[in-house]
Amino acid sequence: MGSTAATSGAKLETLDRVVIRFAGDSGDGMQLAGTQFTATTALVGNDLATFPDYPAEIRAPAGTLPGVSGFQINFSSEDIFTPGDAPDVLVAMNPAALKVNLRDLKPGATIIANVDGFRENDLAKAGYQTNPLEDGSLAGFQVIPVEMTRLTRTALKETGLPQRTADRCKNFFALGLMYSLYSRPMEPTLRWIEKRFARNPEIARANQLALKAGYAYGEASELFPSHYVVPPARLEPGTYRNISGNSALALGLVAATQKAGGRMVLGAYPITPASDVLHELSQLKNFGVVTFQAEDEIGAIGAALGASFAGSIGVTVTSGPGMALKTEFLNLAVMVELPLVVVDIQRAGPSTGMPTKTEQADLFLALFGRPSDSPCIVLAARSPADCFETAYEAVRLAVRHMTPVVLLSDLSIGAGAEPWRLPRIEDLPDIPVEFRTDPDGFLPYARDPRTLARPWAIPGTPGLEHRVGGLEKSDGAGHVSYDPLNHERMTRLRTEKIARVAEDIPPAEPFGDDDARLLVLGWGGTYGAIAGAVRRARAEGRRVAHVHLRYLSPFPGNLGEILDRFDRVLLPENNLGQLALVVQGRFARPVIPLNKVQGRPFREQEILERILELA
Amino acid sequence: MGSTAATSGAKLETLDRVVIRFAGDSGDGMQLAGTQFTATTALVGNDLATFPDYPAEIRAPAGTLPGVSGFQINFSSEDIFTPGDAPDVLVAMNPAALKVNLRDLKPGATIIANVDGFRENDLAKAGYQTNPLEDGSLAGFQVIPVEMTRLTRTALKETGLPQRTADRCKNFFALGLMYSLYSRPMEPTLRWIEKRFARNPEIARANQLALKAGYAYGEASELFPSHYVVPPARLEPGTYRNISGNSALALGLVAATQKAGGRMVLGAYPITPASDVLHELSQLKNFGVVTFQAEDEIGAIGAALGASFAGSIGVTVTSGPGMALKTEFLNLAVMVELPLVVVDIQRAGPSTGMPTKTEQADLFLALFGRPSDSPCIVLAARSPADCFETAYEAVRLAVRHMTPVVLLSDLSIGAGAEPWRLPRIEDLPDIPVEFRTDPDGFLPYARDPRTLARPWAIPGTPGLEHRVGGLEKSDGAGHVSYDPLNHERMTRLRTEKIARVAEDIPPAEPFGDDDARLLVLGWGGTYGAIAGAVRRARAEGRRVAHVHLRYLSPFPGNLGEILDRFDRVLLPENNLGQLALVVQGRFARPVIPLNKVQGRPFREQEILERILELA
Amino acid sequence: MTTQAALELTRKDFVTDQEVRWCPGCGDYAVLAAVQQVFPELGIPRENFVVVSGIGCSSRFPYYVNTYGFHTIHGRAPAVATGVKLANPELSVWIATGDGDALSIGGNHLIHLMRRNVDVKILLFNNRIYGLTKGQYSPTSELGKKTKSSPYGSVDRPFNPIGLALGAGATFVARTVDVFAPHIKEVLRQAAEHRGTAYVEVLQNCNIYNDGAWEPYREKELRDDNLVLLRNGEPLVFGRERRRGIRLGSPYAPEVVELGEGRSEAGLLVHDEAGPLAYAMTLAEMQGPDLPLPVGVFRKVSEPVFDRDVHGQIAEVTALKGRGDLAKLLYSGDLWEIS
Amino acid sequence: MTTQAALELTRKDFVTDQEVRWCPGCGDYAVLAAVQQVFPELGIPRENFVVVSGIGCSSRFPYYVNTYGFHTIHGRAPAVATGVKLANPELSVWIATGDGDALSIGGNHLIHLMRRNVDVKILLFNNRIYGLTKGQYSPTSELGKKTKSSPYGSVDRPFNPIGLALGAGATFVARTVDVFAPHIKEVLRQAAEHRGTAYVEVLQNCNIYNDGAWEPYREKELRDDNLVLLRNGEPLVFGRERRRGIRLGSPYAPEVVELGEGRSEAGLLVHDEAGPLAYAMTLAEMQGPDLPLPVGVFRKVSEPVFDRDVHGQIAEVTALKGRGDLAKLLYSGDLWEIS
Ligand SMILES: Cc1ncc(C[n+]2csc(CCOP(=O)(O)OP(=O)(O)O)c2C)c(N)n1
Ligand SMILES: Cc1ncc(C[n+]2csc(CCOP(=O)(O)OP(=O)(O)O)c2C)c(N)n1
Ligand code: SF4
Ligand code: SF4
Ligand SMILES: [Mg+2]
Ligand SMILES: [Mg+2]
Repeated sequence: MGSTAATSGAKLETLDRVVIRFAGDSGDGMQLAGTQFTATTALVGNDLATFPDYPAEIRAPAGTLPGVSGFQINFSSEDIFTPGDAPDVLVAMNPAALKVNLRDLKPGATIIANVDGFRENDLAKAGYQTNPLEDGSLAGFQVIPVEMTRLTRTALKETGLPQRTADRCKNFFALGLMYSLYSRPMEPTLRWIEKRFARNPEIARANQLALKAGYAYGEASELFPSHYVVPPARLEPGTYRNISGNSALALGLVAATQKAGGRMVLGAYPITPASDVLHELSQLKNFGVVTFQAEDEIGAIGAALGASFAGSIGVTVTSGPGMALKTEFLNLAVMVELPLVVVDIQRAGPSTGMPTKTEQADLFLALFGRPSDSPCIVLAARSPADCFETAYEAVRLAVRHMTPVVLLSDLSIGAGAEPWRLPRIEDLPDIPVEFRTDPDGFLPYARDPRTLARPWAIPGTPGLEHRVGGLEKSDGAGHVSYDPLNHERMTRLRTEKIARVAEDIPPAEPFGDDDARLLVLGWGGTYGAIAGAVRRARAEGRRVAHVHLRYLSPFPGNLGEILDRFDRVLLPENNLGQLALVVQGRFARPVIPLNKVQGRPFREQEILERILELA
Repeated sequence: MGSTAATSGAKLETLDRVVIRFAGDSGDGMQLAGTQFTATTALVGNDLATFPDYPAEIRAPAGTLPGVSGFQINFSSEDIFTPGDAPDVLVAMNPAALKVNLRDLKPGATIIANVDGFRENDLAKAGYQTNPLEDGSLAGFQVIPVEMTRLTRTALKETGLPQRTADRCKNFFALGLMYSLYSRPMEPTLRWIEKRFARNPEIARANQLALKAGYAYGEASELFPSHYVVPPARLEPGTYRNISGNSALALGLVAATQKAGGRMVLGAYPITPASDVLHELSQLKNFGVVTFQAEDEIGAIGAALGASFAGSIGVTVTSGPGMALKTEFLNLAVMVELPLVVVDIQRAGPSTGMPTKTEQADLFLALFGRPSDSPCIVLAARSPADCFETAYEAVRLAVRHMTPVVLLSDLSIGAGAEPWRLPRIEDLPDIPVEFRTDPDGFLPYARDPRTLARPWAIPGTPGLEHRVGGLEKSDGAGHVSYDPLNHERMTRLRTEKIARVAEDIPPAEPFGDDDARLLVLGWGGTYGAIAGAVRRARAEGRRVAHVHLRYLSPFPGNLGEILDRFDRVLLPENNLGQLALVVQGRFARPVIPLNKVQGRPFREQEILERILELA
Repeated sequence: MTTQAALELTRKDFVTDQEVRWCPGCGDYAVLAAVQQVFPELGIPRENFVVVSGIGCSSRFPYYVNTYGFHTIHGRAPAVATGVKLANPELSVWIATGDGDALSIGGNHLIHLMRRNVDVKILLFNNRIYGLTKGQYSPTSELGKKTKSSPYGSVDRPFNPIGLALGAGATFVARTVDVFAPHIKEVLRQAAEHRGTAYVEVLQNCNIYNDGAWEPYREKELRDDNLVLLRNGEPLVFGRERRRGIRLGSPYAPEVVELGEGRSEAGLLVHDEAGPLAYAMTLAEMQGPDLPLPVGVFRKVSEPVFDRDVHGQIAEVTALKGRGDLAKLLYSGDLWEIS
Repeated sequence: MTTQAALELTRKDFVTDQEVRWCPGCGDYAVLAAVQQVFPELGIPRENFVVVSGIGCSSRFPYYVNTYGFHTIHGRAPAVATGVKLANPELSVWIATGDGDALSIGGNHLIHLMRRNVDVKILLFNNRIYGLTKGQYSPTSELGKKTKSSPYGSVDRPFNPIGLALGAGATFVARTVDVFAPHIKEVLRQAAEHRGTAYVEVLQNCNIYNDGAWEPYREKELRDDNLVLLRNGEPLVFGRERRRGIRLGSPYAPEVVELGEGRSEAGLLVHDEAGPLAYAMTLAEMQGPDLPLPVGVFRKVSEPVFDRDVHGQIAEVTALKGRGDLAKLLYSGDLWEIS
């Protein structure tokens, strides 16, 4: 952290990492301010991660606590793994936004408040008796009151816009101010406004004026003695794009479909937070993607499975309550051994739970939530950009091993975003699809000797007419069979087929110290917090290693051996210990669970503290 | 085993245990012969266990392999735990019955065949090229050919009945023959026939004649040099009744409802092998039982839960595929904390699987098959008669702990039967039900300090109007809450509530040798085979103990401590190791799984062999 | 069931302390207000009401009505409501549901509820959109509708919600409009009185994701010309000055005729709530631009009521066999003694 | 799609090597025979047929037809069939289902399939009982029916399966009888030709658990007096000597009139497959003892076909935007380079 003079005359300090949260009423345009700040920050070359925090209600009454909408960005000159533990800076457009977010702030954090939003009735709506900006209750923070509404109106006077319209521009004022404080250029946003509001040049101009006014205010005002610089990060060379997990997941599915040379049929029923994937794919009709909004989640997976039977890549996407409904069809998919990708964007449960909050507690359901012995592949994505690769891998494995694959993502990585280094199309792994065409010696349940996969023989192929179904099938011929020994053989074959997938996936690779005695084991969306915590612990001289599992069924072949190398295994999860039970069950050795079930991800700090106790 | 002269002049041998299987075409009346033999055997004072083996098809073509229907009875002067490993005697009415059952027989077993059923086209239908009774292929067995059809016709000549009608009586001929061979009285069956065919005295008489003819043939024919006696067993004093698991389960539910002084609402959708419970309860309308045949399994559990909300004991009963559909509602039941009993009569899966075959592979589903952390009580019945107690206990725990309870039974114990020592009504445990009525200080999610159960406050009670639902609720008040710490608190409370049930259930009690180093751990329908095997191993001088779990969630509080006492834990299951994974996961110690997935229960022998290897 | 306490209830007794969380301007508010006004008039004690819902904006309803309430899971309210009635047929059970909740995921339970004629009242908030999940098309959305999940226009033919109910054998079928306060209250009252399932489709505006979907029927100036009010025993007359009527041109072909100036109402279709199903279907098929949209009670017929008959049968069997004796039940069949 | 190979198909080509496992005398045999006779006549290559079913005796159907087949799970055949059509609209997709499978657990998928008008043909084997589970009442069983699960008589009002389909907006609705071979074949042919969902209710006898349920319509001697054959464009005439007709007494009230001896067929209802929905509902409501039961095609109308439109839209969008370029898709939005 260095410091020099800014152009504005203010002190210019260099920081290596900053967490900012924009917060206001749903109507205040905070998501927009946040995404613009993100885009510009990416162009400046920082590593970053973001997370939007929408209200649970569609349109809660303006100014109330449930109506608060937030957007957090963590940006840095170093590697970044999460949207950040606790904000350094809160931009609060009204008292409700202050109240909701206050407890998350870092001690001593800066609060930039739009004082014009703190009128008496605003305070009342948020349940404040007195004005927190004035009553001394924020003593532990650095409060900077800014008359954003008034200043925006002044700046926009010349436009002659009605006041209500002008007031809507104040998010750009706030954005401009932050650009100034963190030394970011305005140009990308000015250009974006122009394009976005091309059909409405008046509004475009007003937003640009507000942005510039905010920036100018930041430069000129004595309220900001320090300005900051966060230098570019050393990211791997390549072309980057900022992406949310749900978008990355959709693109991963499309990329795999294209590589497989086929058609994807997505059966889906809207549900928060998975609907975005449906929306995204519905746009891509010219990419061999058929989207089907079914009458319910059962119809959705049924159609996906029917499509797989007919030779498409069947996909369905949902979240907890919808996943619950897919149980019976997933069980059928295991029996008929067809490729199928079932995506579960996990949210806080059980039952309806907290639909707009995150959790990673559907692991049990994915692994065990079917009648009888019913094995399938289970994968989990670890970060927004990783959703691309994991989705791609899900399709590859489903097709190669003729099996349903459950892909677990979660709300935090699905809605969160980070820079994604774009792969080169030609570097994507091949996904060879071979439909059986030769009637000679065709048996629907004959198996590939290596993978144990059965042939994919699709309707329309002469001579391969055959029947599949949920009744037990005779090995090879696939006729209905009640033979006791056949049932045992088939049950074991289904299990062995999934076990053998371990030969087709990379071994687990611990990151960190070879001689560590503590391993932190994780899966899914805890990746960022664990990776960050492990780096910080090592920076503090602790010896610790990290394994993060993408493959949960089957586990990587070397997992047992890796576990054996460590005295202690710490297993942080956003549930009450689901992987912990499975690892103990599988390897009959104890692990140390660390659980958080609050509808939000771990903070690095929470994991770090436990590591420091154990390593 | 002693031997003396029978009245018939034949040698009279004393046996301590015999397994007989009656087998014929579905139309041959084998179930009837079997149940009559059972009833008489019970009256004679043997311990016994039975199992019917129906064909999968409703009415497969007569004489074909899929059309074979069987009934097995194991009876003894000692304690009996299972319907028996391998039959000592097979009564085969046709070639298909012989073919299907042959491989199950004990080496050297007796085959009593109705030669009249072995005509050329009968053989063809069963796929025999030559007559097995004559071609020497049965050399390893003792084959006794009897012209049952002809002898029956002769005996019935005087009745003047048409031949087809007369032929239908040949099952009674076979039964009479077996009564003679095993020294059982004909009177109970003669009386039963009279009652059963009261409206059709001609048929009654014909059946009685056939029975007597079979008996006489057994006494007179030189074909049977030996007759047998199986002396009465030393059973606990009391009143006994032979009962199937599904009937016992229905009665257990009714008894608990009556004891609780309430109404039961059963929501069910027919499914093999659970429909019997629905049928049974549908008869009992004068016992406070409402049965509702819903449109599907989701509607069934939904209605049961609605009934629980309104103050009834909500029950639903199903099997694998139906259980899969109840996932989402069960998750809601966990959230709203209402009493609910969900019965799963397990059958072979996955998917439609083998609906008429047994398995115990829905344990994962019961324990883990719901989104998020979603704990509930899981119980398993161990034998036909135990279904009564376990069902009773399910209701008691559901009501006391305000939670859904999953009760696992399976096809083998549901359809199997054994003598049941009837409880005295006054000995049944109390099931106190206290509906909240006092509005003072009422909070829907306030908790009993001991059990953590919330109050049961039912519609119709003035002043307690409140709303429940699937969204996360604030501790105490039960308002919708997105508060992070509240969610963690509630998640842990739900878990703790179930954990505390351990204080309300008996500790696990090992049977067998105190100083054993091998423990056989089991659950559910493997009880009979394990108990038998353990007794046999001990009889052979091995030191071994047995714990059989009724409580699978939570485990009995002392289970960990018990496991610690043994070097080795053998865990036989009719699945690929589900409880094994859970025990390892819970106690982080290895167990030795023994798995059989053939749609039929273990034989004692299979478990015994493994015990002998390990103890 | 009418007690003194019940008769003294007022609107306020049915208001909860929970803040109502619908978007400002949402049509759901008006329906809530109507329900809170009608419930106290029904002579039913407050504690005997149960409001059951699924999931959706409209399914938040129970939280705002100070009775017993159960916010269940998506589409399953009819199942839970049936269970409530089976447990206690004395309760007055109401379902609040949306076009997605009832007609998409919940379609099966809905048609079976109506088939059985369980004594439950259904308020179906039809806004032709999935509100809570932020705007996807629903089974009542029109062909070609562009939504988040149909960016190029929906190719899903919609249901006719009235037609579906009629096909399923519903015994009480009605339609009303969120903002048409006197009408909605009148329909609710009739639904409450009906013995059996009462199905009430409410045309509801979602001003966020599907604003204006029902404009011709909601706007005061347009309404009279676009709606025909069904009144039992009265001819089908509509229009601002009630100058237009509906008659059958040929069998099954309703058409508009101008009235007044000598042309009487003779020959017009006269509404019969208990008429043949096919007649109700003619009404269900009526819609713009050529015909006005009917609102009111399409059909109201008396049929066996499921929950009543279930309990009736129990009473009968009990009368016949006597109240079940547990000891006798257990100690039945072939018994034997071991001593 | 008509190829030489397709034209040379015979009944035998559609017979599998699996032993048929229905009870001797079951009505399903006749339907199977009819299908095996009609399929080869349709000019569709054998490999392009897919038979999808749920669970039940009738749902065993696919195992006996030598085409592609999928014996899915209880009630869900419509979902799977929709997926098959979305993956490959060239296939001829048929559903075999029972009254329990289609109308009880599968009701929702069924009505949505018909609403969307997916190009799938449905054979609904209505035996008014759950066969495979050994005899419980179904949603088409009559009130009062005694079965294993209703020992004191069912109190569940049944569906009218034709009415339900009409209410759901089905575009092709027909009824036929298992043993009425020429009729069933004729109906199957028409179903095959229809573009969109074709719904065919087959009155089927379960001689084990519900023998005689359709006796008046199956027995040769009774049939003619109890059934009226619907023929498009022809008046509704029936009876052994075709001496009875149906006319509307008053609107919506069909009645029987005696013909012959001077009384002509004028004034009788003339069947119109494409008539108003309400007319079809009148037919759906017709039943004994006063009226004959209609068999044949109740309704056949041309409406948008879902799978065709889904793929049509894809083609349109592709024509407009060009075939998707994966690289362009990934490399879009705000990009930046790190070097
Ligand atoms: C099983 C399940 N699937 C999906 C969802 C997501 N979901 C919640 S409400 C809803 C649709 C709401 O539409 P509608 O019933 O019309 O109610 P509205 O919000 O329009 O009032 C959906 C799809 C869910 N909660 N549960
Ligand atoms: C999810 C599920 N629930 C229940 C069953 C049991 N089951 C199988 S077939 C059937 C009903 C069959 O009736 P129907 O569809 O009328 O066919 P039928 O046997 O009469 O031809 C039922 C309830 C099942 N297989 N799966
Ligand atoms: S989204 Fe629409 S339906 Fe939902 S509360 Fe808002 S306005 Fe009402
Ligand atoms: S039970 Fe009935 S429907 Fe099933 S095969 Fe037998 S006769 Fe046919
Ligand atoms: Mg809606
Ligand atoms: Mg049927």
